[in-house]
Amino acid sequence: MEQGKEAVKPLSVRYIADMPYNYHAGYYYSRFLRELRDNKRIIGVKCPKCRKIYVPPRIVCRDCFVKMEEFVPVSDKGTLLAFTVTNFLYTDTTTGGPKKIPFTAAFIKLDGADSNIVHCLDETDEKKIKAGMRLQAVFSDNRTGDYFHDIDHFRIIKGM
Amino acid sequence: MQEWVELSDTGTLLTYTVTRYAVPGIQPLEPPFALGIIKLDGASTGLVHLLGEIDLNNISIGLRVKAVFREVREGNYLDIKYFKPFRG
Amino acid sequence: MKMLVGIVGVGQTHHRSKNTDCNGQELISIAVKRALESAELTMADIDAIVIGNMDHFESINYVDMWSVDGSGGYMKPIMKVTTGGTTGSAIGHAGFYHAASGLFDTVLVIGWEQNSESDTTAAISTCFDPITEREYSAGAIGPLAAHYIAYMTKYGATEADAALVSVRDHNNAALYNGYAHLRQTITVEDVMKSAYISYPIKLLDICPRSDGACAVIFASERKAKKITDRPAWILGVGDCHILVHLADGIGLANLPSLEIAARQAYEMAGITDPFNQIDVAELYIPASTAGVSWMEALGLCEEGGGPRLVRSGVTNMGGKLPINPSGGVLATNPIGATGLLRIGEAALQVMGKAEKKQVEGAKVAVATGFGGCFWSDITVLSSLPRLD
Amino acid sequence: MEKVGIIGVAQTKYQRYNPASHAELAYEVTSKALEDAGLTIDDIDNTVTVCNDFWDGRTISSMTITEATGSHKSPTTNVEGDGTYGALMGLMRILSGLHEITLVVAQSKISEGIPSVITNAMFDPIYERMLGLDAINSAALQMRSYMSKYGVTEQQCAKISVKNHKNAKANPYAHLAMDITVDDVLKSRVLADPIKLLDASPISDGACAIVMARERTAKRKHGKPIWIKGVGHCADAYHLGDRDLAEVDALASAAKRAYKMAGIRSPLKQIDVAEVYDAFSYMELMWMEGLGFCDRGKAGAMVDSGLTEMNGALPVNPSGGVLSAHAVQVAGLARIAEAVLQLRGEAGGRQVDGASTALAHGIEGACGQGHCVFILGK
Repeated sequence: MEQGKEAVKPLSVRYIADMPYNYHAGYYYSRFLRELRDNKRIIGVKCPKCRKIYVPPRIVCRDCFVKMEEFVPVSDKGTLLAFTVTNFLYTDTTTGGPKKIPFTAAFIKLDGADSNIVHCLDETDEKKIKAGMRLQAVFSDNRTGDYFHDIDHFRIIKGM
Repeated sequence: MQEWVELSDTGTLLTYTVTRYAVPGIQPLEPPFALGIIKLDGASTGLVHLLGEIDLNNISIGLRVKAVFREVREGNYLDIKYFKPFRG
Repeated sequence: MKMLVGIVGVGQTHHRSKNTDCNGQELISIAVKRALESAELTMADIDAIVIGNMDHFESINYVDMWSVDGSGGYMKPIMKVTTGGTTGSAIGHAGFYHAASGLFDTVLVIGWEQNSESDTTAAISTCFDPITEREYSAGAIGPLAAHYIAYMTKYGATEADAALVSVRDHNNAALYNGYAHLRQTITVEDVMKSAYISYPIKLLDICPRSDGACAVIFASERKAKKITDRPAWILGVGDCHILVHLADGIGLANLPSLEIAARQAYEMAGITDPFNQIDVAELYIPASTAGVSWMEALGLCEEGGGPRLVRSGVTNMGGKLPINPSGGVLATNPIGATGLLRIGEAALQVMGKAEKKQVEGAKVAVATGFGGCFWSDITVLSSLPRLD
Repeated sequence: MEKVGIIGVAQTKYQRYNPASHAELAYEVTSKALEDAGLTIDDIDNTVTVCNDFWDGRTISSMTITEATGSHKSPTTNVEGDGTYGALMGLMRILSGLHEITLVVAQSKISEGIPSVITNAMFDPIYERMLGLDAINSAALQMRSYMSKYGVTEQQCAKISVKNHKNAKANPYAHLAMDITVDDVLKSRVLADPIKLLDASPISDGACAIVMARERTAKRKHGKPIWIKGVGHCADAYHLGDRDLAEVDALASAAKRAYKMAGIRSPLKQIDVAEVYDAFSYMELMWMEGLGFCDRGKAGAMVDSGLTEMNGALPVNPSGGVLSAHAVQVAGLARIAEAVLQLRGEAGGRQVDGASTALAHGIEGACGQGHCVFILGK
């Protein structure tokens, strides 16, 4: 008999570490978040070469690899590209607590933007959701300027 | 390797330091606290562990130390509470 | 100018949902030992090591350093490569580059994960942009689900098409792969009846998370020929890590990164007609839906042809182009090892050592990796040093 | 080994806190390195990023800078380790014959996380981690062990800090440039004895990028390519107790490999300038021994002789070294970038006259468990 395996019940050691980070939004996201908080406005940034508008704004155009500096407003309405209704328990990494489910993640192309965003819908019945639906951003009453939840959610525009 | 051998609970201090800054969450004791590498009698390698019952300003390499076990043991590395100086 | 590199040894652990018998270092050492044995080598023959995993799944920083006791890396050159889900394929490629550079003759590549040690969905969610995307991502499953919605909307694929992929892969694992984590046979009905976890993805559509390790030994042409008379030659590598923002990967319906990576690797390998030239594929299919919607990116069917390909049965064992004889990711998913397992399994096929999984006469195999923000890696392997 | 040249380098200024995001830092050095090389992103046929999920606080942290480094446009990989390892990966990709020009980018925003918590995670979760070990107190164990074995003094270690902070005054990228005395170091606050505040490197936000190319391409694209002559890397045992912390065998092994490749038999004579990873003052002394610039235990005496000062026979860390700017993961790549500037004769006030062979060094893990050594030449 292998001596090393002699009736040893394996143990485990618990490690719980609080590993806090203070993410720096940087210049582009800071401007984006400020506009959401102060003016309920969604802004993007325009590539000086190909004129594509990116939301959220970022430093470099991924196609042209040039620095972008022209900030432009885009619409708070958009089109649903794809979605999923999530129904399994998982940890909300923003709070560390459990995520409230069901939860609908929505991938949205805002009018006037050339890139997409991900946010959530207030509808969780998948039968009532279809790609291509028109959506409207609903801003939070209490806007804090951190994260994307100064937009509380998107709602489906009825009758379209 | 499959041959298990029992070692002494006594050993010799190879190196040490006294941590004098606080990092919330990861430190087992309030600073200042002492850490050392101990070569147990009969072992070929050293163990890093806490040093206790010791004058923090009077630690020296070569010091003879002995393991102090916790009363209530949980199956982890801190079942050895610390190593303390001893004569012999 | 280009150096030929071959795989000469493959080893893996038995994969499980929760491995409590040994710690990570010991798990790694099992895979390493099996890889060395399969190549009839010893640790002394290894010139360099590449290792990879996902840091936050075990919460060990500097895994290259930590792993030395299990990898045999003491006083050897060792390097860590990590690119998310593509880690396994990226370390495979890094092992290839080590040997192809001429700096090292025999290179040991190790992928591993003890997922059960952490909350992996939370850990993976932290890959998304902390400010604008993380809160809405729902781990890796949400984006895959949304991606298939876009594909179904555009091409008329169905949930039942995805179920066919799930049945194929689960049943291959159950019948042919003794190392696989999930080993029960299932039916389309089982899949369709399983609960939605992230619409349209159901419980039996999605990969598990596994504890396990894989080790693969790469060698330069000269060394490889000395070690074995039938190495698995690496004929092509490609990778494309295309995006940063998750949202930009959705709504594309197809997988451009895989198309680009495949183009690179096929060109390097001389593959012009993938469907007819490739004998077997080990694909990183994290959800059965991807087994439908990503086939066109590999050039295996026309645009929107995924459902037709899967329904025809050609990708089943015994078909013209079997996919995932090992059962693939749907059956076994130790994340940092998953992509390397694809390379290892593909290598075993062309080396003729795949045992019960063996596709008769397989000469050319492809292996893929997927991860990050809809990123892809691909490797083309063959028993032949070149395709004519 | 086929010749591969470094044709572009760029660094940000290192500082305690830089409000730019990871991507914004990465774009700054990427665009500057391309400019330095006289190239555009379309000339780059593959990239290597250097990102660590712990330091970046994000799983798959390389994703953060994919577009900012242009690495979505060509084959890419991410090395998680010191920047020197990233450069080695870049070199191998060219030597494979598959790629012509590699861009290597490392960035770090240490100000976002808590370094002691992050470095605590490099210790074994079952044994040492719960003892509260981190980069500082583990280094203190090593410093004590080294001093005790070889009779090296705290004063000799302090001299490294004085020299490097002074050298940093001529480096516009440095984070901590200052005139201090040995006494200032000795009297500075004790962190974990014998390590005092001024024996330790600061933590810095910053980024560095280099561009390397195969010989033919390097000559065509750039007037002053700096050639990679040799490289070696090696890892020691993991548990601190398994190592003789006063010894530098892994570094000696890495150096031996690099020297053999570069044809260096007498490092002190053949190398004109060295940039080494001095995360703590004593480390520079130990690394001198591992690199074969002196016998084991003799680095203290070598420093007393002034040999490693700017006007000595072997200036070490003319840039001010890691003691003057420590962006983790970036720091080793920055050593390469500084060595390149020296060999080009473009190091400004920190130029070592007539430098024609340089050494750059990076470390990995606790107490220099792993090392990577590059030899560069004109």
